[in-house]
Amino acid sequence: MDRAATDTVTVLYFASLRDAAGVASESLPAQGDLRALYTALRGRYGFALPIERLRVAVDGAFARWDDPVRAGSEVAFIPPVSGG
Amino acid sequence: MDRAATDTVTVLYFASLRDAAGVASESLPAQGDLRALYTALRGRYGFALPIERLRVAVDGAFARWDDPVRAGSEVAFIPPVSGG
Amino acid sequence: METTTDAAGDHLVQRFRLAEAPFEIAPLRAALLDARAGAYAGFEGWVRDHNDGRGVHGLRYQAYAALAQAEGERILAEALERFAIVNARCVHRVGELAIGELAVWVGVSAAHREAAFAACRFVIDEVKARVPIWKHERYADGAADWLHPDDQPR
Amino acid sequence: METTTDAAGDHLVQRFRLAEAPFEIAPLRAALLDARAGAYAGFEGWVRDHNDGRGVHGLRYQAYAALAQAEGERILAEALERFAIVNARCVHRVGELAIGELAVWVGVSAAHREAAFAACRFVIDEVKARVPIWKHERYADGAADWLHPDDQPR
Repeated sequence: MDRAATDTVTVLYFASLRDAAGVASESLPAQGDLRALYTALRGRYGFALPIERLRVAVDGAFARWDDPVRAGSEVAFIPPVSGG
Repeated sequence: MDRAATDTVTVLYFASLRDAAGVASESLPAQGDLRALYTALRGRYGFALPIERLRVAVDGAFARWDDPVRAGSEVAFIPPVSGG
Repeated sequence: METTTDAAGDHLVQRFRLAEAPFEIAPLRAALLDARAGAYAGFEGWVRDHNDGRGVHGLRYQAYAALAQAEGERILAEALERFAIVNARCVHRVGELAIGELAVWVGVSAAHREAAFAACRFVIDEVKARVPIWKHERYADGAADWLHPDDQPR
Repeated sequence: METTTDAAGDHLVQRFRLAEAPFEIAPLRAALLDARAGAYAGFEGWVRDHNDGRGVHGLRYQAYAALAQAEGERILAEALERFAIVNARCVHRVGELAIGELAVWVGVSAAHREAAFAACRFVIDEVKARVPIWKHERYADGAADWLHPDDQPR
């Protein structure tokens, strides 16, 4: 993770997203909003889950899809959970 | 307890009834029904609890107040319970 | 646990038990573990230091043992009939108990949590309402009393 | 358990915990014992040998640990606000689990059983719905899959 870079965002993948991406996290250019980021990554990796079934978190707190992708932040896409 | 006697009934007392009667059980003549038996004993010992607040059991199973007092049986008056 | 034999001679598991001394929960819980069971709900009743605003120093439970045993077994059999559970057990103390001691324990295993919770609640509610056990409390002010709740019998 | 410090610098008890290895319930339960508490409700989720009719050989939980910890603490704080309870704790396993292993434990102490049961149910329901933990099941037929239930997010 390259949290020091000022022009990139760290993206975390979990569960089926991690399997599809083949990595647990990666550093990507920070641009657009969170919705656009997921849409682009879904196109790249073929994630089965549509955005409507996910939540998104930034720096460990739930965020909104319309929030801009902030450089230096850590973004996590949260698939439907299945703990318990 | 005198379960062998054919003309008596063994009466068991619990909780506040036992305290008022001063004994845990006693052998009494078997006559009348269970309601009459409790009424007589309430008069003798001054039990605070009216019959409406009790249940009655005979030989370890719940019974009806109208049941006759059977010689050789074991009668228990069941005050409102407070386990748990 | 020991087994009892019903009128037809069938051996039945003893699911309800009166305990004259403190008992361990771990082996009781372990007996409910089952590969089919994904959920376990447990309830414990402890002796509190107060009741209705009055300080309590200790208490004693008295039971009509024969009927308490039979009625307790009936309640657990009812729980197994009514709810989609795998197993259920209950142990109730009798005799002298100090503050903080375990008075009653209920454990239920089930495939799913809904049934486990519902059955556990059912068992403790019915035990409190139906099983012939009486609580005698000793109060901080020196008084002592048998508890005969107003809403009984039902 | 360890303590965390909130934004205002207050020391907060850690009520929710992720466990990377099997954990003992006894000390967790003991920490909930309280002279004010007359009731204890507990819930345990165990790994079953089947799910939706499919044989399960084992499973693995993956968590987004930072957010899971924060969300778990929020759920327990909500339980303490909403219900008349004395204390509440939850521990959730992560990593590889075998059939019959303990996956999640919830314990709640309260003055009365009504609140203990309600809060215990609330905590497990919210943990299952909100905490970012994912289950990966390995099936008897050799397949394996992440579980992403349809009714999420809510």
